[in-house]
Amino acid sequence: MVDLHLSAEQLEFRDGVRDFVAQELKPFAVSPQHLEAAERRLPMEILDKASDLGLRTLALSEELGGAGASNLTFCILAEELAAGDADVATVLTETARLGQLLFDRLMTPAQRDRFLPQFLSDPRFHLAAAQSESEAALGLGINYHRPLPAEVPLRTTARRSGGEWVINGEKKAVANAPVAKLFAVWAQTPEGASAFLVPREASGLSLSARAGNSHLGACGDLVFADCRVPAANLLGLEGSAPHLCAAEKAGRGNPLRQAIALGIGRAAYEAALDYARLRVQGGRRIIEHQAIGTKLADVLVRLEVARAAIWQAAWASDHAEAFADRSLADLPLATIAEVYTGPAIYAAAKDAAECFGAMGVMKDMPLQKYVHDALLSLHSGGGNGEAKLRLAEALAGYVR
Amino acid sequence: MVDLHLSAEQLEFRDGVRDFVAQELKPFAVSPQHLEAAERRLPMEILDKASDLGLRTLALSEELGGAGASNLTFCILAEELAAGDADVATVLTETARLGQLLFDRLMTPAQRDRFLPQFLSDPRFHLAAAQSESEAALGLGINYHRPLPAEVPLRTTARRSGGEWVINGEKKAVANAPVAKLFAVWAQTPEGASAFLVPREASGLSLSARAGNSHLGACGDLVFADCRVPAANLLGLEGSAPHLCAAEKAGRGNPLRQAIALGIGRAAYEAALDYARLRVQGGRRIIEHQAIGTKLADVLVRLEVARAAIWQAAWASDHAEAFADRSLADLPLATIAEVYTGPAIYAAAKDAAECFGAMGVMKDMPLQKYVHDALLSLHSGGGNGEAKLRLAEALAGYVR
Amino acid sequence: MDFSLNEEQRAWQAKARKFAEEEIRPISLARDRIALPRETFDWEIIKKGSKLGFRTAVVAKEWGGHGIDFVTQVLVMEELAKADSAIAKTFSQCWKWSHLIAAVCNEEQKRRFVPPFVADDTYLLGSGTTEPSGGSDNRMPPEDDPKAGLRIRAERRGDEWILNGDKVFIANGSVAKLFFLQTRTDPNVPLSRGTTRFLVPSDTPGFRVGKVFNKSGWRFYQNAELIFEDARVPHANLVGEVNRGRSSEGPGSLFNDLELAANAVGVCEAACEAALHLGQTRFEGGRPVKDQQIFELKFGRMRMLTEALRSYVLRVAWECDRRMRSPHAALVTIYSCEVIEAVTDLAMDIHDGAGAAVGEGVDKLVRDSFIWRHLAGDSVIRMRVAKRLAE
Amino acid sequence: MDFSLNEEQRAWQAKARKFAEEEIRPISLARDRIALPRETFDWEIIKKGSKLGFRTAVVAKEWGGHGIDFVTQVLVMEELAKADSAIAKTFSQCWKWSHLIAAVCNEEQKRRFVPPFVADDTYLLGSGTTEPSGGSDNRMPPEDDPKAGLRIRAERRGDEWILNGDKVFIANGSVAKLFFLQTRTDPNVPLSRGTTRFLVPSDTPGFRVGKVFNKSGWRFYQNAELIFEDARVPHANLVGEVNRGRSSEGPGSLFNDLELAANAVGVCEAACEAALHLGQTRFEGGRPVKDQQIFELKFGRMRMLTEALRSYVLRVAWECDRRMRSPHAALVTIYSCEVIEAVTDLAMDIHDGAGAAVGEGVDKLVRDSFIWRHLAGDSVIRMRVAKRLAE
Repeated sequence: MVDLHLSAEQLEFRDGVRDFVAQELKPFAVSPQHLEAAERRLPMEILDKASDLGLRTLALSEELGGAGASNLTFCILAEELAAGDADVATVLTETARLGQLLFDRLMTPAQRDRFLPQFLSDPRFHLAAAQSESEAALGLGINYHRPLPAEVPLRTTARRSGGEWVINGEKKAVANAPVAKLFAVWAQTPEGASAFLVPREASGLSLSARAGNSHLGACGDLVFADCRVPAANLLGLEGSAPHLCAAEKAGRGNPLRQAIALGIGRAAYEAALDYARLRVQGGRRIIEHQAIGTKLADVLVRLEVARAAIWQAAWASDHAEAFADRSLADLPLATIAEVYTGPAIYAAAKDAAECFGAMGVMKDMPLQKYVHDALLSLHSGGGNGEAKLRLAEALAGYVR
Repeated sequence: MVDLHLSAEQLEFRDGVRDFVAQELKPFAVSPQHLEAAERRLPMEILDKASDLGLRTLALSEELGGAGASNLTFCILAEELAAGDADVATVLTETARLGQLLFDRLMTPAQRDRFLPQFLSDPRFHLAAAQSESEAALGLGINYHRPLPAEVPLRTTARRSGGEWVINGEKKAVANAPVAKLFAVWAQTPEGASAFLVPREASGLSLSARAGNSHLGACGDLVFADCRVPAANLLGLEGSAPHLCAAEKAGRGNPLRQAIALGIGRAAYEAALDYARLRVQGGRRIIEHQAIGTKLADVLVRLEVARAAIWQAAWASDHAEAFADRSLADLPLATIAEVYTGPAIYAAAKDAAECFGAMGVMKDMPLQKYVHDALLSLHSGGGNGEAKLRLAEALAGYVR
Repeated sequence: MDFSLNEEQRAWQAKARKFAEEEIRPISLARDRIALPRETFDWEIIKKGSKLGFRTAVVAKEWGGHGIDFVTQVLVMEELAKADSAIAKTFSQCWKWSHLIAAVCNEEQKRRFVPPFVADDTYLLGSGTTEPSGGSDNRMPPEDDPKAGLRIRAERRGDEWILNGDKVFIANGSVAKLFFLQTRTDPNVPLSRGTTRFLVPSDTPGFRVGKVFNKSGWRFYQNAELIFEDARVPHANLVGEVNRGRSSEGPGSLFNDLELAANAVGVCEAACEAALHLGQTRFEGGRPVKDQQIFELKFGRMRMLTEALRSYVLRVAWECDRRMRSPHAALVTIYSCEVIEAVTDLAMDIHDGAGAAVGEGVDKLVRDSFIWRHLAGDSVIRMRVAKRLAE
Repeated sequence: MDFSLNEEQRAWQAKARKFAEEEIRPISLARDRIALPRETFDWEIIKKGSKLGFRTAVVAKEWGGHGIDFVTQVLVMEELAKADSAIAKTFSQCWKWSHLIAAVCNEEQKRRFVPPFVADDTYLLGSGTTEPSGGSDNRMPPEDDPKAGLRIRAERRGDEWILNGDKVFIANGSVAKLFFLQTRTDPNVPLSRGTTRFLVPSDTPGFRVGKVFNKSGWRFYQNAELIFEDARVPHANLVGEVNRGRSSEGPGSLFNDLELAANAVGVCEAACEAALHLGQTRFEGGRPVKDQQIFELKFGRMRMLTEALRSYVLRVAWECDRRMRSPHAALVTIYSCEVIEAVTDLAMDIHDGAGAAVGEGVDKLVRDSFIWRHLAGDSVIRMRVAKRLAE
């Protein structure tokens, strides 16, 4: 039976996050000194408070000490956080997502015993996954949905040496790398692609943060030079890495990145709405002018439509059985939400900024940041073009 | 608690309608002789069968003998019907909508006793509402959200003469007029705008169907020349007509027209998908070509996103309390769905037709009809521009 | 650089404007509304236009035509199309093949076909490429499949070629007296090496016109099925070389692109005019609709796109007159597809917002405009153009 | 009609191309990345460009400039902007006001200001209209409110005018030696009847530069705050008539529109070049990205829009050279706003789809392009243009 009521718990959690955003995060995010900084700075103290609110361990099951949030709840809160600051939202979301993946799904009980206590007790214990090697030539669609000649091996390798694995190689643009205390690292072994738990302090691991503002959240490059981890740090079986994350069907994952984009768009919309209700031109508040009123209407429509699609996809990722009973169409709903959301939010942010005239491009004002963040979101991951090609593959009935 | 499972009843009803569409409606709708006809023809026999399935009395409460469908169920089924034939969907939807409005909400028990038995027993008993006088100058937004100088009186009038009301005037482009057996007619009386029940056979009522294909469904003009109805045919109180339909908050109604648009878009999409999976160019099925695959992906995204927004708005119109408990944002969700759906479906239909090459503009092929129907839907009602202005008014906090 | 028109160009423009206003526009909507596709056509307007020189405008003067340059062609097409896009196209379809005759026919063929064409006000030209299985096949990568594409067979028998097969969607199909026909002369090689072109008069034995296609837009324009059953075409009617029918086509193919883009400018002009008329004459809230901001935004955009297209069209016309080969002739056609759709949709928006009914002529502009996408602006054409740009 | 360039035009184009390639492009990205807005500026490139004539290109030859026509201005601007939009704009900002000097200053003013401008490679020009409360006020209907708009006051005291108030976002604000300043000389009437314009040298007593605004795009370009505290401007510096500062501005305002549109063509060219480079050099699945259909569709669209804009710009330049007043100068600017955004966004798409990182120069094109919407293409400007069209 269709029901769109949020649970009391969800409403309460959302209220808590909204308060936190209004009191702590937003004032930081829109301060001119933060906006004008050449490099993005993460407010670690504010992240600590977010951790206290349970946002870092949001998706971790309650049995293991987390909040056990569903994917839908996760998306609702990610949007709220991103309406405050997209970087903070991105970092917390990545850690929370990986927390559930690693501790609830991939680690052995022994591994959990070694890492979980630290993860729970240290508010600055973040997680990162060093998986893809970005230039891997996917060639999505170029081969007309026929498989590429051969699986491309990872260039990062791990070899067994006594009771240890020795990892060599590099991983570029790893999300959360600058703040993570534990990494899940994909590397090639004789048996195939395998995944390893690598603590930050592992010997032979070095890290350089990526400066500038060409990414959301925190991002860095990792170099493994004879990096050694105990044999017990292998995640799953040797050669099993490709299947570790493939638990959900393609395109049916949690549309978290879209929820963050939605938060960015909402921040831009709310700023423009406030401004348009105050600013007077020609003797009337500019929101009363058809030109501005309909522009804001367009912006709002994009946000609300995106949210409907995101929530649907998030709920679906919690309820795979709804595909089987035909309540939902048998489609990659998360990919659909992705294709829509990226360009829609980018357009929305640009329209919202336009309402501000010249102030819309000033670095000490938040609007240009919302536009830039929306652009980064649109082009993050494989980007919108890739998402569309994935969807096209699904329509052609091709399964990778 | 959010739940997107359809009920067993909804699934069953949907299956029934899908079967009916596949067996009866679609073969008629895509037959070349129907497509090529200069004027749209309503398949009365098929409408009879739809009535047997309960689609004509869909929204009427179960106590009164209808199916008592919720707005959401209504939208789900309207989409299915429109995927078969937009005209049939439009006629049935209008009758079903008015059936609930008139019999469940507006009629006195005595009126109900007079008209309900016929409505229930006669599969060709359709309903129409002759409300607006189209050229009424709304001037939405042009006066900067300030009220117009004075309420414009209706040009159609009714005066009391003994035990009767005598109606004079004309109403243009009334939906369902050619098939309706009972009309609700808005006319000016000394007390203000009032509504009357006018049976088709009332003396002084004449009707001319609008030919051509400039409308969805059936459409006609009504002329009232000393048209007489008993005093007992007044709906509600004299002068109360403006409030009769205003039961739901502006923008919070049932997005039925959008559900029909969605059905039109789906018909176009399904045709294009089937074709793209069969047709070969350059040695490959055209769906495997990036150009076609991504185009169809774009089409699909528009449909799925529209559906998410429409279902949300429909459910919300069934559950006003969800605004109060803040599960839903306090926004005119039906208007939001309307602003998105019209242009999105029109674009989707055009893109789908493009896949067919020259066949996409041939009258004996269905694609051009889907494009045309999507265009009509986009420009029906007040049109998309008006919807956007209504939304802009809401954002400015202006209440008419 | 100089955008001025010379005296001859202005004269043709004025003549076209007058003909369009006085003769074409009054019949346009009525023709559009005729249900049977074969009956939408009107020989009277063709004869009138022919007497004014529009049918034979691009035939060289020494052959009895008017030899107008590309810039003039564009100006004329804009004016005619403003009154009716499909009638305008019926004339320019003759221009297209006039260009081709000049470019690829031999002297003997010109002597046989051009004078009758020039002399007869009802002599229209057409061309046949598309077939039921898709003459547009082989347009997509990755393979140049011999089995794909044209199937209509032409086989030599003595001094004649015997043609068998069907063509569909052929422009001017039911009204032309002469066709340029693409045939398959070697079915075992890819299309580019197995196609031959013939001049086929409509009285060729074994040839007949089948169905006239019923289109949603451009209803005046006759797209028909051509049926060949052992049709006999003299060897003298072979154009160019055997199996080389798809090689370079000279300025004809340049114009192929340009006429449509110029036609689109005319349709956009008509849409702007309709929108402005509504804005000035309809009132809401006591004021003309043109004073509303949403009208201004939509109408300004219509004019802006129309003028951008017109500028690009003129530039390409000039390039064609200089016999410059550039990607612009193709790009401007694709561009015209986008612009005509956007501008006519905006005209519809403006009418709608003001409560005007569908069906008062603006919907015809929308339906006509939709032909572009299927004719000139689909993905395959876009990709083909881009491929050349990215070499 | 003729699109050919004359020899002088081609020579300026070639000179600009060389300067852009050899001098501007190598410093462009580095300048963009400097964090402090005041430090992004570089006098060396200005001096080099000035010596080549770009700073004084539109000053009449009899005054020691080069007197290039509008078509040439457009060609030069396209070339310079292809290498860096903001540096190009710094030069054309001088052109804009050179036009204005020629149009509205009296002979004495020209004698006082033009020779020093011509002689000094670091003499830049600027103009000041916008204020903190919004000089862009009064742009929207319905009322022409005397309380809205410019507040900076100018009051006559003997042979001087005393100025008090602030200007913001003023182009070339921190680097210009001379400003055209709009002031309020009658605060009790609507703007159109209470504004006066002055020539204000940067060494005017009581004048100083405040903050330099930190923009997300066009970072080289200096937009600054101008502060006037009892600043004293001689009466001889009054331009035109008192209270008539907003009346017709001659060809200066024509160019106002055109320089931006031409600059946009240059940015689009750079975006196309970047996209093509990626398509040719990056491989996926063993083949160059340019062979992918989605690349072709995006890249073709980029080129198409770029060329449509270029065609329109050239047409308007020709009209300006003929001193024709038409809505096109305004329409082409609005159009440039749409095109530059669409083309740079597509360039970003192409880079993204191929996995290239944000931040390799394409994002600069996107950020620069976004300036257009805020400078030239917002709703108010669109409505103003449309209003004239619908009269």
